Amino acid sequence: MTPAKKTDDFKEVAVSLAIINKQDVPTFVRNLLRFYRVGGPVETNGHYAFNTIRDPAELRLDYPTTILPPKKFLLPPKETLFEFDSAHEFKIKPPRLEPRTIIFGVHTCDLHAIQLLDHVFEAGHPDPNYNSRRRQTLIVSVECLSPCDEYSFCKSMGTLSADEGYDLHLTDIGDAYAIDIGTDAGQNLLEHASVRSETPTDMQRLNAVLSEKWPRFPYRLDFDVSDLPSLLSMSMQSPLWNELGERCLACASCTNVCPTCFCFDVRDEVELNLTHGQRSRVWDSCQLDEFATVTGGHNFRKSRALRQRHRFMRKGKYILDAHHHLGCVGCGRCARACLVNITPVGVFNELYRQKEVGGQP
Amino acid sequence: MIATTEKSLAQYADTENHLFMPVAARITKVLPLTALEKVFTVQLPEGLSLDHHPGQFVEVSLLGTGEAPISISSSPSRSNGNFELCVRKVGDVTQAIHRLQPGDMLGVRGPFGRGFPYEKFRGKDILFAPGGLGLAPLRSLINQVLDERALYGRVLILYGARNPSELLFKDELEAWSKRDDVELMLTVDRGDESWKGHVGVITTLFRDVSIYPRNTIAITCGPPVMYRFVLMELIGKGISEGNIYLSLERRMKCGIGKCGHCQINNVYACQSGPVFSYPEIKGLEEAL
Amino acid sequence: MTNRIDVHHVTRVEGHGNIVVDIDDGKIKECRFEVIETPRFFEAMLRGRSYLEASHITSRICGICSTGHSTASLRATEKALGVELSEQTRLLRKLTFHGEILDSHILHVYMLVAPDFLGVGSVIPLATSHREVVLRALRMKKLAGDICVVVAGRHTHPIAMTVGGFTHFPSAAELRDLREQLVASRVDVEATVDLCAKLPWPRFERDTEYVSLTKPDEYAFIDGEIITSDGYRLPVENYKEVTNEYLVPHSSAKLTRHKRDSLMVGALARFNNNYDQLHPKAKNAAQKLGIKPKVTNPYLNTAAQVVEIVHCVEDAINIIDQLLASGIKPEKPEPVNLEMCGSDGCNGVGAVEVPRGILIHDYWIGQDGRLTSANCIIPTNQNVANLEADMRALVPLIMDKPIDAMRLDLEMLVRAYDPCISCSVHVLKVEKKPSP
Amino acid sequence: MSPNNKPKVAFFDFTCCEGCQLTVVDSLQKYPDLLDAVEIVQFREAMTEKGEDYAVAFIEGSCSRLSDEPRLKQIRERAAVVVALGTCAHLGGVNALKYLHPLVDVQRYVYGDHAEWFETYDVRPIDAVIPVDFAIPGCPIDRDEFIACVNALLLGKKPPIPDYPVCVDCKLRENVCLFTQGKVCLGPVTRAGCKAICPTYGQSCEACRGFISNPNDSSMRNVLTEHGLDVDDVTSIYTMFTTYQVRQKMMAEEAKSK
Ligand SMILES: Cc1cc2nc3c(=O)[nH]c(=O)nc-3n(C[C@H](O)[C@H](O)[C@H](O)COP(=O)(O)OP(=O)(O)OC[C@H]3O[C@@H](n4cnc5c(N)ncnc54)[C@H](O)[C@@H]3O)c2cc1C
Ligand code: SF4
Ligand code: SF4
Ligand code: SF4
Repeated sequence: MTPAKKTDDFKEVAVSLAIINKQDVPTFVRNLLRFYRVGGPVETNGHYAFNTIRDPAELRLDYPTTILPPKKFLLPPKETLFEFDSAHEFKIKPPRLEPRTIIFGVHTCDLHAIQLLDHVFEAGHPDPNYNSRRRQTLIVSVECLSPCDEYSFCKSMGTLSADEGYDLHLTDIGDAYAIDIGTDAGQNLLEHASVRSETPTDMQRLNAVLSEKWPRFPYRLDFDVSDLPSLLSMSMQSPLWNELGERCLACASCTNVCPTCFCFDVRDEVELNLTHGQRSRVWDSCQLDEFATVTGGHNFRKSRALRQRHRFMRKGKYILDAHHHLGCVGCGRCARACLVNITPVGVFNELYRQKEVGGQP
Repeated sequence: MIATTEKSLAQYADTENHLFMPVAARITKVLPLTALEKVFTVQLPEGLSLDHHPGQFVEVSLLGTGEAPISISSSPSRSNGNFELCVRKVGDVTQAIHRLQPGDMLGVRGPFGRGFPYEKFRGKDILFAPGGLGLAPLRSLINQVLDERALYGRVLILYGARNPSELLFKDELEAWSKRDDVELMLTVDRGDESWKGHVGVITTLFRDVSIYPRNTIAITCGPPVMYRFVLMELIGKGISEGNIYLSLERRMKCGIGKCGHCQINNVYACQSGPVFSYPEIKGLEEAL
Repeated sequence: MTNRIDVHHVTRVEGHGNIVVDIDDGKIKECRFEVIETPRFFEAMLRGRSYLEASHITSRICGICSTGHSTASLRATEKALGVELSEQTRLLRKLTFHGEILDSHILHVYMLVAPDFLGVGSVIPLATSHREVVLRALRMKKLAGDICVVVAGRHTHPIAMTVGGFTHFPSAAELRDLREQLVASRVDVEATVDLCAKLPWPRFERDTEYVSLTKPDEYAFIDGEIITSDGYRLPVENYKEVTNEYLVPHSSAKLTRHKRDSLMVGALARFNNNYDQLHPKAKNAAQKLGIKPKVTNPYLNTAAQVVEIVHCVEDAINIIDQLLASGIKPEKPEPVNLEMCGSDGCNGVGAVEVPRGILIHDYWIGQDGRLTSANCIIPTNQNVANLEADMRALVPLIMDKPIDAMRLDLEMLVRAYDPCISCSVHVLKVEKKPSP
Repeated sequence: MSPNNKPKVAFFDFTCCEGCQLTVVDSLQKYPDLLDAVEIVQFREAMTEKGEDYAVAFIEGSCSRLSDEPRLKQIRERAAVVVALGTCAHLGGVNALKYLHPLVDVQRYVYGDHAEWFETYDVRPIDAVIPVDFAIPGCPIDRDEFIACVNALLLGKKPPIPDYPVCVDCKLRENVCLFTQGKVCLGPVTRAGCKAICPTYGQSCEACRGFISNPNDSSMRNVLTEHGLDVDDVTSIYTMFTTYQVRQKMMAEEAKSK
């Protein structure tokens, strides 16, 4: 085992590696469960979901994809901002601290998404709730060796690999995982695992696995993703938005399953005694009617066409401008969830086609 | 918990991880203005000051009911440890605020957003064009300007409301109208028996004003439908786009650039606004 | 002495009913129980709907026995379309059925009947005066509801039950959790038996014909044959021989009679007819309550319900054990074959014992999978004539009491039947039409 | 408000299965505080006492005969707030299914020759007879939502009934969409608030809570047809609980085209 790379030492390029045999993973997880809440992909009713692991046997590192991304551990669908004991006297308590958490089995697309979220919640006014949860969280990611299904387009979005953002990163090399140790905290986790140093054979297998995987993933965008922001800025008036608006059901499935969406609503709840209660934030969606509606009924994004445009502008441009990461990581979840087949690949390629044909989209 | 030396509310929130948790402030005075609007004078707990800029807003909340962004209607020049909010009763939170009495508590977060860069306005003529409740945020700047009156050129206020009973701050309007260093013009969409003044939408007032466009700053705030028309008038008067400022309303939940509701294309109104210069939003499809 | 008792909108029963007793000079002039619920026309509404929707629509006949209606409806469809059920489906259906029987019986015993004995108008004052009793009732009711939630999604208008099986399956963990709670609830069940053993049931006897389903191997709730205490036995398809529905102008429900002028269905009938198949613990409870077949005091219908509470809790535990032993499999619902219907359509009769007695759904389904005719026979209807006969027999015995006491005795009698009036105004179609 | 400051509430039922009242009773299991927060003065299904002085009236069931109207009007006069409780009261619900057949036909079918003994007329939601302040949707209502509404009433807020579709809740529960399992669903156009309970238990949403205020109906219908439904099936699924609304809409369109 080579010494861990220090997070603050950018010069050191040597990758710190360790090897864990597959049969030792359950014990590793079991050991972690004693100190951490562990979230990871489990099979439920014929699909996969990131859930809190109770039994290491549930963990399915070979999962294709999940309906909701692992984001839910960092930005839960509903989260207490604070509690109050007496509504009238303003006795406010900060939310209870959540347990230290390890998110196990994160794919690289989702890893990129988490890096974006980290930036969003750190920029400007740092968000105390997100940040305190993030500080309590370690990430163990896994290398994807074949596409989840026909909907994913991570390769086009540049998220098929990641060289930071994880504490540990696992690559399946047959009967073992090669562990790339990303941080000291990650290194410390390995105290709970029975790992060994890599052998030349391990390295050979790792290199082979990593180089063989790329051809398995298709490019699905017809143009280079670096052109996406400029393509979108030229596409504000595209007729495509109206077409999407006619089809879109405004069911918000696309944003609800997206690993990079972070908009929220804030709601108060109080018990029947009207004194104790809480203020929470809950996921919201720009696709819903009420999202940009103010009292009196004026909706600043009234048509579904404008809302779809806003969504794709955010994904491919606005978020990049503000946070230096693309707002779409190519996971394909929204495409899978959409009943009327509105997909980022389809939309982006169509805008590109319109531009090519018309000079202007 | 709260330091004894004076600290701004914003500093307090940042250092105490209090970003989402309102600070309890006390209402010291309630002044009904119209059937729908009341002005609340609010005092922060000892040791905290608001330190706001005209044009900024606070998130006001009642626990269990919810939160609403409300402009700070008083000027920093008259803070006195207090600030004023002019609240129109339209929904859950605002109705609940209207039920409050002096002595009651109110949660406050902020101040948020970017206010008016009024230092830049010094030496210039200022034309205020508020419509309806739009006077509430502009009043903060108007009074700031009036309190340092010598630093500015002409002050023109063109104010329109739907009918005479909806005119806000009537006492102040009265006082302004009596000053000879303020040019106040009022209009209502529909008059009544007692109304002797101008009748018509706010844009009809512009016909009767002459200004020196190159030295004029124009500021407007009002209901969503108003902006386009007022802008046409202002530009028609020759005011350069860079000298036109608007305060925009959007749905808002957090006030700190996260929740996404107030986005105007790629711009968060709660961060880059609510006050914008016209060139800043001119290219934004969704702004007006 | 002229007395008229008019109880409009009898309270603490499901649905709306009036009691009208007119006594003139010591003679009964009138004595009726009026069902005044608004007619609902469910049978007519079912016409033209897909066989898959029938159970969702009919569950809306009654919020209290909606699982019962769903089950009867599914059985009618399944019999019509020749669908065979897996063992797991049978067990899950029985389990959620027990949940409903428990829910309904607990509601009836604690919230509708108990206030009479404790001299109050509702369960609400009991929340202060007898808090422990009320909390126990809520606890037991919650468990009953939870059984339905785990198996079918919810009690009122179950979701996961469909033709040929289920669309959702409980996890082993959920079942184990239920089992634990059921075992823990034995204390509450025992307390319920003890409480009821002390109640001063009014004395009143009148023999009648007790009618229920029966099965060779178990205390019948779903399927079986019709049996009567007068010794008749017939397949459910011949239900009309027993029910003989007829209409009277004062009631929007249809009344039924068999060989005698009236008959009784419900917990007491099941107890009288199927006593031998009760769980041993239930028989012990019966002993404590001082009842054994044949019970002819209608007030004791409530006591028979208590016996069934014991039976259902124990049987639910057994069912869960069987399910856990074989392991829950996410089975696809059994397929149907509409071709089978032929040009005349096909017919099926589903019969179940809901809390208040035999419930029958009788459907004709066309080849396009849509219902061409439907008939539902609801237990409360079957009991109305018997209830009126009881009232006529009871009134002379209590005629000397003050009118308020008389009224209470009569209301208690009505409540003992636990009439579910919203169900009963389903209303029947007179003849069966094969599809054109 | 009563002297002890608890609002007096009363429950009434019209044509329905009483499942919603039962759900109210069941909500006590989770929220026993309800009895401390309000004073229930009338609840026929559970109590004998009848108080006629109430501030809030919860009405369950549809209005299905002329003779119910005066009673409804009386309730409206007495109560400051009238709440339609559950689908039958809110939309007409399954009771309105009989619209699909002419009324006389329905009566004959059920009562044979004695149809005229039993009064009935076009079933309608409560707000077709009296003004309703708000509705708690659902067949049956959801107990948490019911309590949240009571809560809002106590606070003087709008009841928190969502105006977004069931899919939102369904996704948050991480259900596999029924459309990908070869089934169909009305979730995309139906008002949420039920925690997407039907899709969660493997059954299509049948729109028991009514539609959101701005549904994309034509796209929804296309999706249903693409998934193999014919026009009759689509009508069937669209009318389970909302026959009244669908019919009103049709009649309005007819009137407009004339
Ligand atoms: C920067 C800014 C300054 C404002 N200044 C004032 C002011 O000085 N005086 C005043 O009376 N009003 C002002 N408003 C409008 C005020 O915020 C809304 O009227 C208020 O949020 C309505 O909340 P409610 O709970 O009473 O209404 P409800 O209808 O119950 O609102 C529900 C929720 O919708 C959101 N919402 C609805 N309308 C608006 C809106 N216009 N802006 C933001 N969120 C909204 C809120 O989150 C609110 O909690 C301002 C708005 C903004 C954005
Ligand atoms: S926009 Fe779609 S494909 Fe892109 S990250 Fe979000 S869910 Fe994944
Ligand atoms: S199952 Fe129904 S409610 Fe759920 S996502 Fe699919 S369409 Fe929407
Ligand atoms: S999923 Fe649809 S049918 Fe089911 S309860 Fe919710 S709204 Fe009603």
